[in-house]
Amino acid sequence: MTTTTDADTGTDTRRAPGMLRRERIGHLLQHHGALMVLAVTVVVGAVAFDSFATPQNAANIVVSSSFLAIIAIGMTFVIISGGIDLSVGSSFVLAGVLAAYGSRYGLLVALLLPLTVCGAIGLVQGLIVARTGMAPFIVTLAGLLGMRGLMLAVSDEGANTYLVRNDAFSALGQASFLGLTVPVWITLGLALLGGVLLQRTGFGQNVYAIGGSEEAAVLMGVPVTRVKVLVYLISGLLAGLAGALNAARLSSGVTILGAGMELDVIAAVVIGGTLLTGGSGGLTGTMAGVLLLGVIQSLINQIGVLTSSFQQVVSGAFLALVVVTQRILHRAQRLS
Amino acid sequence: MAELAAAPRVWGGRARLLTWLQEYGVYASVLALLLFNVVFTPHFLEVANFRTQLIQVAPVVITSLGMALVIGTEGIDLSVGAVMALASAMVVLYLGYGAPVAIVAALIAGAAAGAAGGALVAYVGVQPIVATLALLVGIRGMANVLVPQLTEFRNPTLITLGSRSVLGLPLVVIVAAVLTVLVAFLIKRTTFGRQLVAVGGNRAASRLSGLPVRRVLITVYIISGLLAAVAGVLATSRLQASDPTSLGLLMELSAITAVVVGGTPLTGGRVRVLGTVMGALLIQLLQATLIKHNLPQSWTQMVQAVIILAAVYAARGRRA
Amino acid sequence: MATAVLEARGISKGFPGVLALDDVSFRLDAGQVHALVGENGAGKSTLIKVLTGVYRPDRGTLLLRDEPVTFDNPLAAQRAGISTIYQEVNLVPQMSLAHNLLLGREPRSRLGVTDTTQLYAEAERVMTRYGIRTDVRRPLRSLGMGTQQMVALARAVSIEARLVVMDEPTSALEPREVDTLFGVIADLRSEGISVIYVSHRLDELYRICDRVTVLRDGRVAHDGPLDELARVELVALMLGRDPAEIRRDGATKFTGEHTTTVGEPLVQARSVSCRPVLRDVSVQVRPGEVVGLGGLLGAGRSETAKAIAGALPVDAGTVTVAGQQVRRGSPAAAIRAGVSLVPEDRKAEGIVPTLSVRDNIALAALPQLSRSGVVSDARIDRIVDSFMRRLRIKAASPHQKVSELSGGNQQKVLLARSLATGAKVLLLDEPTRGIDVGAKAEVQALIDELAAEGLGVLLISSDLEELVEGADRVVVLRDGAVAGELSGDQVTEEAIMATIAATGETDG
Amino acid sequence: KSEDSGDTPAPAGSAGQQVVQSAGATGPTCTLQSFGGQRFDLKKDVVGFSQSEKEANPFRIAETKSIKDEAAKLGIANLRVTNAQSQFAKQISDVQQLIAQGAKLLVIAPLNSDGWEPVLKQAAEKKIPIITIDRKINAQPCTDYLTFIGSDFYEQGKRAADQMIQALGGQGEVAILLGAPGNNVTTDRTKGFKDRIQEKAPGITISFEQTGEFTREKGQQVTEQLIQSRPGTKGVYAENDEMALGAVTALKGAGKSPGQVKIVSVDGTRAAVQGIVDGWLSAVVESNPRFGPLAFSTTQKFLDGEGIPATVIISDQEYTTANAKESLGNAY
Ligand SMILES: Nc1ncnc2c1ncn2[C@@H]1O[C@H](COP(=O)(O)OP(=O)(O)OP(=O)(O)O)[C@@H](O)[C@H]1O
Ligand SMILES: Nc1ncnc2c1ncn2[C@@H]1O[C@H](COP(=O)(O)OP(=O)(O)OP(=O)(O)O)[C@@H](O)[C@H]1O
Ligand SMILES: [Mg+2]
Ligand SMILES: [Mg+2]
Repeated sequence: MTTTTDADTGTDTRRAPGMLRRERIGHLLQHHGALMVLAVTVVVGAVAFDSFATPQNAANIVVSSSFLAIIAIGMTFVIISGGIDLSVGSSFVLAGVLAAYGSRYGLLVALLLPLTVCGAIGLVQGLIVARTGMAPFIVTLAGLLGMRGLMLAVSDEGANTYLVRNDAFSALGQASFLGLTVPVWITLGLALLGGVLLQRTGFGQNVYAIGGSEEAAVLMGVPVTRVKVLVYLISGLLAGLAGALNAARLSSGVTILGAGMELDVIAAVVIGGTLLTGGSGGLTGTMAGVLLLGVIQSLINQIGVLTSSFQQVVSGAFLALVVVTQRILHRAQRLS
Repeated sequence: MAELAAAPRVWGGRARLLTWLQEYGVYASVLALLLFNVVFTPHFLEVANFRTQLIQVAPVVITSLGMALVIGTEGIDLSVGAVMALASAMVVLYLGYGAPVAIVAALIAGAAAGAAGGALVAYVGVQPIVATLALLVGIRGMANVLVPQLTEFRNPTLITLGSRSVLGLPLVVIVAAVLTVLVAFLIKRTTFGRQLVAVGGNRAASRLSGLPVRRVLITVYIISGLLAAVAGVLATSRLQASDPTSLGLLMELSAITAVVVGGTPLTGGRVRVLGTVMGALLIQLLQATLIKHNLPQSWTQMVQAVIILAAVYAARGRRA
Repeated sequence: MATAVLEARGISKGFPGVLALDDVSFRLDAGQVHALVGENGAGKSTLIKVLTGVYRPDRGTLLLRDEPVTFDNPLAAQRAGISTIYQEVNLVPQMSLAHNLLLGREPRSRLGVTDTTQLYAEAERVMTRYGIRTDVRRPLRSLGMGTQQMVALARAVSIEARLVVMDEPTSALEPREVDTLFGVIADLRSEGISVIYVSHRLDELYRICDRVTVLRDGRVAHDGPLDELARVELVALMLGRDPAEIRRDGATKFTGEHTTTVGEPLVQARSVSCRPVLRDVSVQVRPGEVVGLGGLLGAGRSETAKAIAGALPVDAGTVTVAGQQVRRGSPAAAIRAGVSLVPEDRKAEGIVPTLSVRDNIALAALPQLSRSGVVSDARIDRIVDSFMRRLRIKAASPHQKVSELSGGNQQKVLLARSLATGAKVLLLDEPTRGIDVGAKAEVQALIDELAAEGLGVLLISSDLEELVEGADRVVVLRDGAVAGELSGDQVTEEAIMATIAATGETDG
Repeated sequence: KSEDSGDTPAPAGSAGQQVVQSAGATGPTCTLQSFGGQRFDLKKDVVGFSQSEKEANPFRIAETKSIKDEAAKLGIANLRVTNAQSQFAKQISDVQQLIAQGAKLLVIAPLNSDGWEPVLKQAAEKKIPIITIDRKINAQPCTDYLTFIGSDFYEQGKRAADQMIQALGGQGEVAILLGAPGNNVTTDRTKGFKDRIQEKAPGITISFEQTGEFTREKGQQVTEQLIQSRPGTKGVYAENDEMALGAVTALKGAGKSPGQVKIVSVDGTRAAVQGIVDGWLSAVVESNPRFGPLAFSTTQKFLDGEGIPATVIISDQEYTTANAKESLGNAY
């Protein structure tokens, strides 16, 4: 940071430090606003309900959030690149069915089959988006339909629930280490890896560049097609992985999962401070967003007396409250 | 309509065909599907069939019109299905005061829901997809709180609304047609319509040009809520029952698909009214075809995916 | 004969409705600075985009060092040693300066991941060489247009290239930065690197270019050494007119003095502050007066205009029009009061690309052109027609998309939009940036004409000549505050520069 | 989406009380010792009930109400109720949270039969007995869970087929309005129906099967397409009452008269039974949702050391033209 005024170049630097502090705060709020809201919510929940802040409940929230989190990592890449992936819910359920089916041929097949299929579909979606210029929303909406159809086709119109009979594979979903199950550790690892990929590699910067301005990215020599394809491939692979791990956890390829999941994932990413317009955001926020959704759900369960319809009203209101709070924080910083 | 008044230009032969496809891809797709059905579907060329399709598509058309306006401003409204449910709940709740009062109450509720979403988008600056996602969850819950379970009604006025025909045309279809004309007029001929597409095309420029950007945005969401409520009332009257749990479920996806297939880009700045109607027709016809041919659900969904892709590919906007 | 670094043979490229390039041949020799000139819409940018892999030509071949090549995308051209600064600053606004500068060439640490410390250090080193000292971690969009342009330049030059293409690199630059740029170009030439240089500023061409290719309506109108060509002849070639005619008309179209009425100010900004960019700025414009706003990049000229136009949230101060205070922060209120802004960033804040020329012109005046919310097409057609004729807007038809027009014509569309509102005061932020000599003269003549009709004009321009010739009075800004005011005979380039450079407290 | 809907609230009182059809006859019984659990006080300790779908249809309303009412009647002070809103992942975490809240007994109305591994594991560690109601969990009774109380959906399908065969006289084209795809209930009710038709009535052909997703609206829409393009259809088997009632609206709209197309459905909601009275429906096979009394009495027996059966299949009623009018009060 330079604080001198360089009269010689005529470039204004005198105001830089002041604006910089505000930018930093803004950056902090935008990227860690969710983290702050999360902290407040947890504290309020702990004060209000005895059985909320127990280790077991915390573990439950973390474990059940981990699948959403894995998908949200991929979605963060897609959204930063200026796209969107509506097909993840279908990928998730399809992968679960394929993994359970594949588990009868061993651990490797149980993992590779869903990853290959979901990865391939992600790849195709990416190719269509990148090559034809069609809106990602529509391409992946078709993906959502198509993959759910495929899932029904391989499960005999949903009538057939394949069971996992492979202990090694089941362990992937159920074994725990230091009190947390394997999927949680995998999530942590992937979040870390994803963070490095996004922030500290050329590929990550290309993703930001495309989302910030695709036109500029093209002219700056970013291999736009390749990056876009990769981003959807990552999203497909991660949704597939989450589905496979979930099948391992549930020991079966449940066919009724995943409906509307894409919206939860998108909500988590956006609550985490990633802008749908692309070009900004990050994984810390996404992780906070995922946890926030889990915590809200748990709190609603704690309240207990709400009827099921009222629970929905409360979750809608909560969601609105969170995004409004974030906006206001963000704006307060900009105007101050 | 706007899309029919193409500016005089010098085109090459191949370019002309390509552009024609881009402009009218959705019409071509509808035509192709119609032809397929005429040849392969028994009992297709019957008045009753066209009546059925038109009646079923009417609520989709109406919500899609609102969605097209929202998308024209570079927004999106995920709450339309839930708003349909809310309107449905309001109708039976106020049916005691007579059908007109009940319908007005439903429309007010729809407009209010739209205003809530619009306020979040226009005044708070929340991204449309999240703002309306929160509404989608909350409003369906609210509809269910108001009317906890499917409730039948016997009000003759409301039932005739759904089943009556005027001059051989079902009333719901007439309502949809009238609303289409109104929305087309709004876009083509009114100040508001022009401002709407400008806001979608370049918000900063619109603001600097003195357009009431926020007012335009909130109005657009109110209209979308209002139209969704109309669709909800019509669907309710046709079902002869209010069913807030399942009425309008996933309508938002059908509406968005109709709009995009119809050639309105998700990036805003342009609204194609007739294209949107055609988009809705395409989806309806496609679903009807798959049902009539008794395809299993798995096939139905995969075929739908492919056809939607093909239609949007044909209708996709010119690339920069 | 030496091999050409890059050669184009018989290139044609059409867009729906226009043939942008028609059988163009072009040859660039090693170590040469080659000027590419022509009117707005002549096809310069299109030719550059064909040469650098953005567009595929419909016909014709490219030869790189006498070998035929095809570039599928800009990346391919970059790999072949062609580095480009495109006309619109094409960087990613949200990303930091450093990441923009080094995108694709990030320094890596031993672990294979980006070494951010080194990245920032390297970026700072590069930018200092170009005279820019700022925090390289700041997002690009928080920097002025000029700085952004310098980043684009630094990026292009620091890529190991044999050929650097510059499409109007100076349109957002101040004289000092132009000097820096020319220093860089001289270095490049001495290293044997060729440069293609596009500019509408003719002085610049004569300072640095060896050879010139003139395009007119998509065809090559002339090709040859630049020093053999007199300035008027060059202009004549560009415009396709007779040199004698050009000679009569002079350099700028400004007539100079206006009959300034000493009447009440039309618009008066008093002690406007808008932290952190503006402090206590006061400006007034009287009917029939052209007031210039001078200053360096980032001095706050654009902000001043935006504050007056209601487009910025103002912390303190008032704006009055004809004695009436205007509601703060509302462009609509300002327009109703008769103040209209033509913004500097045409693409981001000016045109609505999805709409036609006609709808763009009518946009701000819609309330006046409609009755009870329904627009009157007849009235719109009339007003659009009259402005298109009066401003000589070149478009296939009023229904053509505005994004398909050339820069100069887009600028005229924006002027028409402001005028259509019946504005009494025009705030023109860089109205001639990036537009050709012909169009520039037309716009300048128009400004004169409007002032003569009694409009008040606030003119912001980085082109000092334009400011001096066009303005009756110049208010000079420095660091967001008024540094001085010059009027009458005081208005000279030297005086403005002196006021900018003065370090002590100046009056005002 | 729900597999069971109707439009009138469950009547109070003991009308329509569940009756056990086969208790213990099918398998070994389970006792507190063999399960290995700890005794607990039903009245004081936490009891968790996990409902699968929103209480927005008669079946779910009656089911939740029955559990809550019976708990109140027995003085069970600590009943915690969660609702998974039709999301399976949520139901899993709901039940886990109930366990975290210290539930000593879990009553679960599962959204799906498979995929309960994580819950069963946690419950087994703490030896928490699980009673699943209305839908089975695919696991080992008395080890993974205590017992299942509910109907046999496959059987329901078979009985619906019997009714259809009778209504059509063993001849004609039949259409099936399927439930939501992927749902166990859909699967079983379809399979039972088809198996029975194949076995007993070769004259009946199933020419059409499309999902109505258990909702009235979809049932109506699909039927509209059906009767227009396949006018020869003689019978419609709807896998729940809602879709049957949607089909009725469609038939009315197409100007058909009652009985022209025979409709058989499953559930036993008030509106559907009324439909039989009005002549639109031919028969309704009941699926009884009032699980409260049976669930808690079974638990009490278990706590008292008695042996309880691995599955408690309740005997569902049937509503036909013969008994519809009198039995209207039993419908929920
Ligand atoms: N993407 C496009 N679509 C349609 N027409 C285009 C497109 N790009 C350029 N044109 C047209 O091609 C012609 C040449 O444009 P080009 O941008 O090359 O001009 P230029 O010489 O660079 O002008 P300027 O000095 O204003 O930058 C113009 O008539 C312009 O309207
Ligand atoms: N969006 C923004 N956020 C933060 N700072 C900004 C923003 N826009 C402009 N600035 C800063 O405000 C200062 C004034 O900019 P302004 O655009 O008014 O300068 P100017 O005198 O018009 O110069 P230019 O020739 O670049 O238009 C500059 O330092 C610029 O970096
Ligand atoms: Mg150009
Ligand atoms: Mg400026």
